[in-house]
Amino acid sequence: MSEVECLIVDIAQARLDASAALEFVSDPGFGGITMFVGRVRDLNHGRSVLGVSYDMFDPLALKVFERACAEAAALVGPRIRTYVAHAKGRLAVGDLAVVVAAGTPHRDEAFRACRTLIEVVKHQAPIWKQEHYVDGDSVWSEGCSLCAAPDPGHTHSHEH
Amino acid sequence: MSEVECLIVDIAQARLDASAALEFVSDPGFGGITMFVGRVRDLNHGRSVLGVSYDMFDPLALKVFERACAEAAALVGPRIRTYVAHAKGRLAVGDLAVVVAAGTPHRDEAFRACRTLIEVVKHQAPIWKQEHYVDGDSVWSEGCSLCAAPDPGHTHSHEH
Amino acid sequence: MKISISLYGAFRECDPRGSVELDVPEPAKVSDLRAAFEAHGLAHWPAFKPGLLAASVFASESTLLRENEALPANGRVAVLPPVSGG
Amino acid sequence: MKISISLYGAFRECDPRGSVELDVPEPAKVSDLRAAFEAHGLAHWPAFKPGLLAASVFASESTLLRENEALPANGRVAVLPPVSGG
Repeated sequence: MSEVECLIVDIAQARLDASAALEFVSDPGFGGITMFVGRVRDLNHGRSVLGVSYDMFDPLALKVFERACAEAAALVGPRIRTYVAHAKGRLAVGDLAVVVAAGTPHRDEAFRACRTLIEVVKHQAPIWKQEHYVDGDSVWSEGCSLCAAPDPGHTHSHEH
Repeated sequence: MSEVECLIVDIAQARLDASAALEFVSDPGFGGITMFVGRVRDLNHGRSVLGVSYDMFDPLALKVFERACAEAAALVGPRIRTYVAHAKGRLAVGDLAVVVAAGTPHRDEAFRACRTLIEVVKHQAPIWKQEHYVDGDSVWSEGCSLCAAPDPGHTHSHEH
Repeated sequence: MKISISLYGAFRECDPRGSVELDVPEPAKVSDLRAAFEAHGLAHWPAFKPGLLAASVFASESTLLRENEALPANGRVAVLPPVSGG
Repeated sequence: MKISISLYGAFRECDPRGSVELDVPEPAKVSDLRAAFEAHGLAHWPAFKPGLLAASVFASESTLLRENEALPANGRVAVLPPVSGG
């Protein structure tokens, strides 16, 4: 019953579409939809950002997105629709980098499921962010080390 | 710095607009947006629902929406944009009843702020739901009793 | 003083006009209005439920009113049953 | 056996082609490849950071690989530095 859509969107060809996410997770039996949208910020660690390049190991990234959806369903039960889309390529400030959404019968489930989606994507998906600064410098963000046998219930709570 | 938009939308004249919510809470300095959308379900407490009428005491409802936004800002700090819109009138299954959204620098703040918005709206706003069933019956939902001196930090965690 | 009470939610079933006007002796507190409203409801409205009133609060357009508060000078209040928005 | 290693994130700085091919003696485990990759990096890439490799894992297209696992039969792996998506 759990329906899932996972996408990688090459920014050279298309944009992430928050409306499509809402549409996908909607169902006549669902009263609650929670969506998270991540956008490129103009400032990070005090440095002025021009844009961000996202590099991605596509086949494994899609598998991790699907696992994120499965974890969300494991958390709240099978009556859920989930959506995960991540951009790759060079994004400008304000561009959408990631859109995740969960539709469920009630709102508490939708919030917990949506949070699970984004935490798994952030901490487990093989995606790398290179920030381009106004001063001409570019830096690959320090990230979250993957481990070879991840505990499926493990999601970090720190921000990065 | 906290920017707020609060709306009551008469369903006879317009629809709730999730894209407008995303747009409003966006800011070049914000990396995270969390949105919650509440829709009319086809089934409630096992009864088949045709539609829902929302009744609202408009002036006080808007004040409560504004207070919800202020509580969200108190929770995560002044770098936040918040949006609260609720429909009134007769809605069909699938129609959007409520849209709330919060934009903040990071995602944890956005999730906590968005959750605060919807909990305050659900438990403190003077809004009443009458469900119309397929069998012709109509019932005003049992709800959450308001109290004359609400603790601003108080939000119930139960679902209704 | 004349008090106009707007009816919301299930109280709309009591009077299709959506409001009722009651006269309460001055100085009147919210609790006085509550008693007058209950007496009126029991006397005139078959659909009136005292239990719903007990779970309801009175409010002005800007705030909820405490039981021992004076009624607003403009004579306009609303009676708010338990809420169920969202 | 010949192993083609795709480079992602900061490892792309090491070789603009985005991959490198290494020969490792069979039977080869992931840990053997890690040692060969480190030796290659130290010998050929000025931008190579052993600390980054220590925080990285190897993966096939479908799963992360444990250190004591055999290398995939198709000879294709990726080296994944700490991730920073979203």
